[in-house]
Amino acid sequence: MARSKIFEGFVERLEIVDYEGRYDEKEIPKLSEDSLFKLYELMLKMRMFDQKALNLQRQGRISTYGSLKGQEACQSGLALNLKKGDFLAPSFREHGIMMAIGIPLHNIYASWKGDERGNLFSEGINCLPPSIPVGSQLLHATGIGMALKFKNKDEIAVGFGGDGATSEGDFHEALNFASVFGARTLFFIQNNQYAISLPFAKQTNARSIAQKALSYEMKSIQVDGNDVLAVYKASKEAIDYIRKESKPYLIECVTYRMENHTTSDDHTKYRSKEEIEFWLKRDPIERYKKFLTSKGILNEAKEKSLTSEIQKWIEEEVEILENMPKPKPTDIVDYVYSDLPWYLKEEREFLEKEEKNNG
Amino acid sequence: MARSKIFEGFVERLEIVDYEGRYDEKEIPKLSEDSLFKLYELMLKMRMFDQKALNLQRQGRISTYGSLKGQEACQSGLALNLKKGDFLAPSFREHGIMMAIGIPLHNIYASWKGDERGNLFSEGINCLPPSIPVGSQLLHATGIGMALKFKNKDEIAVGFGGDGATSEGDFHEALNFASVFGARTLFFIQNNQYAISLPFAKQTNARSIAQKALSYEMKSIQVDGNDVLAVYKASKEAIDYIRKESKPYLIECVTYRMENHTTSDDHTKYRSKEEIEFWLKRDPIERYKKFLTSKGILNEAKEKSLTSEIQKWIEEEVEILENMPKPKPTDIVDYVYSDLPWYLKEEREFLEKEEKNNG
Amino acid sequence: MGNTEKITIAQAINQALFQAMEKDENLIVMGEDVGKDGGVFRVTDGLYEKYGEKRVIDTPLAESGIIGTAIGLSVGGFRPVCEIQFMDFMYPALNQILAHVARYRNRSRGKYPIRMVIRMPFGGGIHPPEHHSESLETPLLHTAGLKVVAPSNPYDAKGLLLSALETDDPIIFMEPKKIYRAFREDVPKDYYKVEIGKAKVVKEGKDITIITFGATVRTSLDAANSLSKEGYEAEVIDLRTLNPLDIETILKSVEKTGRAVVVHEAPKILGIGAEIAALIQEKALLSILAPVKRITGFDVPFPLPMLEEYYLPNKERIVKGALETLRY
Amino acid sequence: MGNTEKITIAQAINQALFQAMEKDENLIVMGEDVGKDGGVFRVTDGLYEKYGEKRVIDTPLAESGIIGTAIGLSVGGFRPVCEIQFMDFMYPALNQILAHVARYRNRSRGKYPIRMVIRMPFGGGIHPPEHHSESLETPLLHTAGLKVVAPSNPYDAKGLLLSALETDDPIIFMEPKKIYRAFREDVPKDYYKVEIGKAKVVKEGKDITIITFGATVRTSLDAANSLSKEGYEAEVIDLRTLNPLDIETILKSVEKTGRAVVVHEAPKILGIGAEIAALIQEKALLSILAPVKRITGFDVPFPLPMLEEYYLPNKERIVKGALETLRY
Ligand SMILES: Cc1ncc(C[n+]2csc(CCOP(=O)(O)OP(=O)(O)O)c2C)c(N)n1
Ligand SMILES: Cc1ncc(C[n+]2csc(CCOP(=O)(O)OP(=O)(O)O)c2C)c(N)n1
Ligand SMILES: [Mg+2]
Ligand SMILES: [Mg+2]
Repeated sequence: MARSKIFEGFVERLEIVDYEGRYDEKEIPKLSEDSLFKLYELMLKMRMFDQKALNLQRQGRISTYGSLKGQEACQSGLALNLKKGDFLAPSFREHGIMMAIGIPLHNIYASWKGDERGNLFSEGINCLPPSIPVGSQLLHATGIGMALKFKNKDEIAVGFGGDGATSEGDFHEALNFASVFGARTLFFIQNNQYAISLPFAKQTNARSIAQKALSYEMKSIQVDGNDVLAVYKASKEAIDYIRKESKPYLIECVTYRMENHTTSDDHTKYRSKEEIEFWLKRDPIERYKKFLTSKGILNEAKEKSLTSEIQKWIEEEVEILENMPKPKPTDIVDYVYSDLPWYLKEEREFLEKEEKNNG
Repeated sequence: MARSKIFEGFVERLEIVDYEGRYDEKEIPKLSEDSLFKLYELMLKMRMFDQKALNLQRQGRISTYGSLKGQEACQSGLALNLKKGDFLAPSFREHGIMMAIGIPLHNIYASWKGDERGNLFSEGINCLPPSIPVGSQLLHATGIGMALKFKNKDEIAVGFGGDGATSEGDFHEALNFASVFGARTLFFIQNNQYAISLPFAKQTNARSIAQKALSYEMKSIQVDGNDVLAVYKASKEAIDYIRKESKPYLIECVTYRMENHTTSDDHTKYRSKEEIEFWLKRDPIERYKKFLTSKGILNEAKEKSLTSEIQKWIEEEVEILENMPKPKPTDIVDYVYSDLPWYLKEEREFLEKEEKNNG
Repeated sequence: MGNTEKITIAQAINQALFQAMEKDENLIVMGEDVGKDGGVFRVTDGLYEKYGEKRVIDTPLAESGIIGTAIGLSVGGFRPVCEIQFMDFMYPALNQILAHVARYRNRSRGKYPIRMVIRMPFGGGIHPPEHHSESLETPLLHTAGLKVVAPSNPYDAKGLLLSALETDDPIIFMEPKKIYRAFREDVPKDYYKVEIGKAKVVKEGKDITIITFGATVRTSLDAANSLSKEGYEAEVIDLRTLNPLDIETILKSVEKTGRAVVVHEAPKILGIGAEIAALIQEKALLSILAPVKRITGFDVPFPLPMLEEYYLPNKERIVKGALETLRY
Repeated sequence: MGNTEKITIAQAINQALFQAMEKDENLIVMGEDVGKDGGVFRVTDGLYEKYGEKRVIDTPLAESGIIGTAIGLSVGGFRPVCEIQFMDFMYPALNQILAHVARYRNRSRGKYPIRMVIRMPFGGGIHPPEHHSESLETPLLHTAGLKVVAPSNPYDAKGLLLSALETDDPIIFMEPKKIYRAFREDVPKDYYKVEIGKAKVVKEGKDITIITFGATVRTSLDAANSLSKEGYEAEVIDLRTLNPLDIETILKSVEKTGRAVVVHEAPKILGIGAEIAALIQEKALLSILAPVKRITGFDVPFPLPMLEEYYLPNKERIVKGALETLRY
């Protein structure tokens, strides 16, 4: 035959609870009430952590900050599927999932305050420091996933990226390597509709990011990223698959960055009120609250006590943050190499003197 | 609905004349006998040019050389669809198409001899010098295709790459930009099964390169790259589409590199005799010869006179090559900037003296 | 040029872009967020509204893509002005910049000059996250085929950019982001040019030469003031162009003062100070009374904000270094 | 170490890889064509046959991919030895090398040191197509967090590589491709190490110091011989490690001879010669009797083979430069 089909592929989208709280009972994941509640708790923690960070920034107590507001469902739905030992390679908007795997809030705040010590996660926490060069960390996630495969481990690696990250060459190379070597890696893409000011429609001509996995014959799914149960379910399927098959998987969460890109940004320059309102109605927390309330799992009293518990926790963490002794000037030379070359010794001496002079 | 299909895509393959000369009459492109013959002539020129280059290299008359043997159908089938003004961004194995658009052979030989003057194509020849960093030129082809679009031109740009090139991040970025901006660019990928020693199956986990266009909602097709009529027809469809729609297109030609990667390579280290023989049977020139002979367009006498004509032409070009005056040492500084900074003036003076000393 | 107005560096660059786009219809601006958003530093503000999305192009997030397609656009007759959002993010584009932008003219024996300006905000002092503070001129200066320009004030910023936009070579245009809006200066409203390749003596002095560029020009002037109080008159040179260096102005000054310090934010090892020190000892060894001193960032990654002040060369370090050199 | 055999640099590196893989089960080799093909220079020959495709990994054609995944593999417990086929092709990997490999230790305050060696054949003299001849050490030397090593002979090649493979910092291992097989030397069969950070005086002399590394060590020795005939005894220093530079050995020699030339293939502007000249005048100004001279590649893209000989610093240029320095 002159013309024959040599490839056919498709991509699915998963959404379980819609933004008015309607859902299809049989699609609801089989989770205990505790777990269902835990998802809510995680989201609320993230939201409150975030609000505190914005406040601290406004008061000059931390530096530039990138809000995760709106993306709590993505990071919570994933979190519940991770187990100890799984390895994260986050980008700069993953505070939520980082908290969820046990990184103390004061660490995260400290990084945004401009203190490298915030990036020093304790033994047993498998998470790289957030990576700033967009997309670059996806390759690290591939490499870790390859290591886990080569060492026959049960753990997986998760690489995070935004819609913008999918345009960088590293996204392509990360997926290609992962597929060729069967990396135990989940590519978790939060498509929050914007890369700073660039809307998704100008980032790529494709209707989805999930379809980009077809280039690598990699499994993928698009999920409503403001529907925590859908994210939970898709993540579970993906992670079960990766653990069992030792092959990579891509999840695209369709969500919305409800805040400025960072505190240095002014999103009214490029987004309309209407658009923002449209998405406000789809707030992942409100949406899930309706669901939980309808199920009798959440009520006002519970919500109130949860909120004040979290509030207290955050205040404690901020206190730890603000009681940290200042970092030492000599820290800037001491971690560059495993030993100090002669010129860093010279520079260190200078810094030691500075330190003394400054008290 | 909880789960819905959000994307479906497929890729086709085109093959017209099989390697035993069988074909489906109605798929044969409507070409005059002259044009059908011209395709053969082009292929033969390329093959003979190539053989001469290999000989010159062996005799030390040119330097390292990369053979295009086996890929003549790809480059000839495309060539017949280009028109004056179309712009090429070649990689290092595109001598065939470069000859076909009118670049004198001695230029091409000169580059491989190690003489930058070989890259100076005359006014009216729209072709970048071959690009050595794999995949990088695809972005130039995108940019030129954008320029043609922005300037409302009728011309198109063609970016060339091998199967290996599709792994570089630049391939991804080139296709993404092209699709977002509607570049008038044809991505012409010659999948010759190898990137030096790496077989296609290890380059990517995908069964085709053509399917990678789905990531960008770009049109694409896979074609039997050893079937010149199939390449001709697919290229025609693609180029007509680009000219009319001002959108990019990707063609994957499945072919085989019949020679070493370059004259520095030894392909017996990584390829089996059986494999090489399998592909020898699919030699694009032999295959088309059978077809033309069966059509009465080619016979032994014609072939003979054609061969000796080409032979003569090549010898003349080699003579031009070998009569070129030596390049001047000062050439190494004279083309770097539009003017000479002071330090290059100093260096130029030194080189001028060297030149005098050496006679 | 009688008609002037007091504007900042950011405004001066913005004005240059407006005037150059008006003059040259093939000039296009491209990069991440340069359109609707006007750039994260608002340097391209208003261009999108005036010239539209065909000439002010918001690109996908891919630096290699930006520079690689700009090469094609240049070959296709345009003159692209690319913005790399922060100099630190030039890394993914280095293959395109170093292997192609810098080499097409030479490779094609003159047929394909690359007319392109790449704007890159550089340097510290804005308290950002990692990778938003570096001064990465070294690999660009080491690569033949690029010219590198770095203004320190509004007048030069506008005049140098307008020159760059008429040059037939690729130009890296480094913008000192810390002082984008730090001060205003009288700048002619009209179109004018400042010659590329010429340094400027911003303060005359007879005792020591301070050589610098970008944001540290002002720090160096401060240091010169302090030195004055100690009885030493420092001459301060603003390089303005980093390649080609204005060797004449440097040597003339050093031959007069006999002493020099170079100040820059990049690390010391193979920072531009190394080249300047090497050149001075090469061409004026007998005139120098003390070693050329380098007062630079340390040889470490640029620290996060809490330790940034210890990294950056400040007035005190410059004064101290100058005094050591004076008392050598 | 009694037991030696006469082998080439390529063989010495190959032997080091075999011995290190034997010793360290987490050591993996990866890159383009390093497996079945044994590398385009055959430096990894035989490893694939012995250790299989799990430890000797042919990667897809993507340099950023190679280095980026190697970072993950290092974090995941392996020690990757990556090959960049020609140093020129490190450009696409520079984001990963400069922004990540060099910085993970510092960024994580020590938690994630990157144990990795990146092998890169460098330099001219093999008459290849474009982009196969450059010496691109400058951007790597300027970047804190990397160590850079460049042997010039089989003994050092093996010993330095074995040291590198035990170091907890990322190491760039530059291999002088022109002399991969140019000569053989006695090399111990056993496992041994050459200390990183130590230069070697390969010829003693009292009149002038020639400082160099890689393939130009031999050219410099030839030049020293010619100088001998003219009555001058040159001391030749093989740097062996480019970062950290062995400042002690350099200063000791220059303080003795009072004159120095630096020889390298990279362009002059901000080539390593600039750093060395700057350091010498900084630390030994009163000892030098003439400017430190830089004998280097010109400030142009590396030419194609027909003009390559004019670009590369050769014996004649070194002798001429040394004589100028001696007669200053
Ligand atoms: C390589 C690189 N280029 C540019 C930037 C500047 N920058 C920081 S975030 C960002 C947008 C990222 O968009 P996306 O990937 O969608 O993530 P989001 O911010 O939406 O979470 C840009 C352009 C960067 N950090 N790295
Ligand atoms: C960026 C880069 N990396 C490595 C090389 C070395 N190299 C030259 S050709 C080649 C293989 C190219 O394979 P492919 O793209 O399939 O083209 P083909 O040689 O088969 O025509 C390699 C690895 C290079 N030229 N550029
Ligand atoms: Mg986004
Ligand atoms: Mg190929």
